[in-house]
Amino acid sequence: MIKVLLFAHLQEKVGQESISIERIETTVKDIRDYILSAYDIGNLENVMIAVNEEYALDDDMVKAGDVVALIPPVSGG
Amino acid sequence: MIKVLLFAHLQEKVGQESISIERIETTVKDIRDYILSAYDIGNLENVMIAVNEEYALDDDMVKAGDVVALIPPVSGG
Amino acid sequence: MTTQMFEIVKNPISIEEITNKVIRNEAGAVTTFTGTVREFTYGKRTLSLEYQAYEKMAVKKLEQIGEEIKEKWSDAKVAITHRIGKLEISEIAVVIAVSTPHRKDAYAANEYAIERIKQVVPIWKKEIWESGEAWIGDQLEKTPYPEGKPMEVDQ
Amino acid sequence: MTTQMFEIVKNPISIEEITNKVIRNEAGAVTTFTGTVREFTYGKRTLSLEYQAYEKMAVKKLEQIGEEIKEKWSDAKVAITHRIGKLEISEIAVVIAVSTPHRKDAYAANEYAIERIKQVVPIWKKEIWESGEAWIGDQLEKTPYPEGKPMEVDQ
Repeated sequence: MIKVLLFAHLQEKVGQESISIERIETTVKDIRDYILSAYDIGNLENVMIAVNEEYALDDDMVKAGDVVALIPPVSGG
Repeated sequence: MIKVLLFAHLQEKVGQESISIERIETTVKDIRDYILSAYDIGNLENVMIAVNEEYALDDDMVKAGDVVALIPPVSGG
Repeated sequence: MTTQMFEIVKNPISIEEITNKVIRNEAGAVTTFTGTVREFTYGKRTLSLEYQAYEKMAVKKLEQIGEEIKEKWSDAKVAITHRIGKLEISEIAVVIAVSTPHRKDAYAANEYAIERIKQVVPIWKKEIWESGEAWIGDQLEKTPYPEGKPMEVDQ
Repeated sequence: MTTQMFEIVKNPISIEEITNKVIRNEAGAVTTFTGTVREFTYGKRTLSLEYQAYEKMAVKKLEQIGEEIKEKWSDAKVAITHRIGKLEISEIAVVIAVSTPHRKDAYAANEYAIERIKQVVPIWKKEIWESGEAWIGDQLEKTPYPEGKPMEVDQ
């Protein structure tokens, strides 16, 4: 199982703080595609994906137990 | 009478905080020359002169009652 | 107890406390940046703000900014604290303190830190107006990652 | 009571107090510069410092710097406090706080202020070492007034 954390407007749109995805091993791109198809989350065009607190690219692998997070454009400071 | 304030190493060299000069009206240059001749103050090459708390040039006039100050290179901050 | 140089907090930030973390005998110059909640942004009146963070990653990214600064300005010492939760107008959201032996570096390194925070630290701001509210960074006109990924080095 | 925005003081300076003088609803960015007494300057160990000021003129010149900043960055609010008397290592000599609506200006205006202080404000520093003492600015290698007069406008 892979846990995907949601923040900001994505959290409000989906109505939960995280999503669980049943996968042993997959890619960042697959997670992105799965969420787009399974949830009414709008577009994820400007949304980055972090794996275990580091920004990841579409081809990067994700394994069960990893913590994934959707990172919309940040606005801190 | 014109009061001339001294600071930093100039104050220590002359051994007083100010000098009084008996003049009704004169120039900044004259004050500079007078101090150089009357006191063992070293050279005043990099020393500015202020009249009534404003930097003045050699040709500027000074009148009795004005407060003059010798301003060596500043080192605040 | 070691002092935490990079923190996400939920309570008011003391400018003095963060600045004191970097004051030291070898450094004559300290710059402190304080980001406060502004009332008007492009003419729109903000009533309050809410900040949310992916806390664990945000601390890691603040630490990374600290390391980037060390690489560019080896004599610099940096402390950053960002507050999250609900903030009122003119309350402090972030304090960045940098000390260096010479002042030019203290300004440059500090400005680098706030620019990087706005690029890579997972913190989001929701503006609350009289007429509604919105998460900032959510707008189409903002494309902070032209490369598809936050820049990991200075642009 | 109006707050004094430009001051020469004899007691310790509070970073928070000076910074709070410029925090306001319209300004989201505040930069604070803190100048502390450094232990080593070009390898020479300083034990303590003594600052002397021509106080009346120093306050006037700090106010002038404030006006110069207003001309260049009309939205800026500035407060400067300089301490005089004897200071120990790492004690605070000067605090400059600037608030602006946007952060670039807060850094630029703050750096302008410290540069100008070092050019025109009649304050002198005496360094006290183990081997002696000297008024700084007294050295032949320093010629801060190439024009024979401190520059009254930005160079």
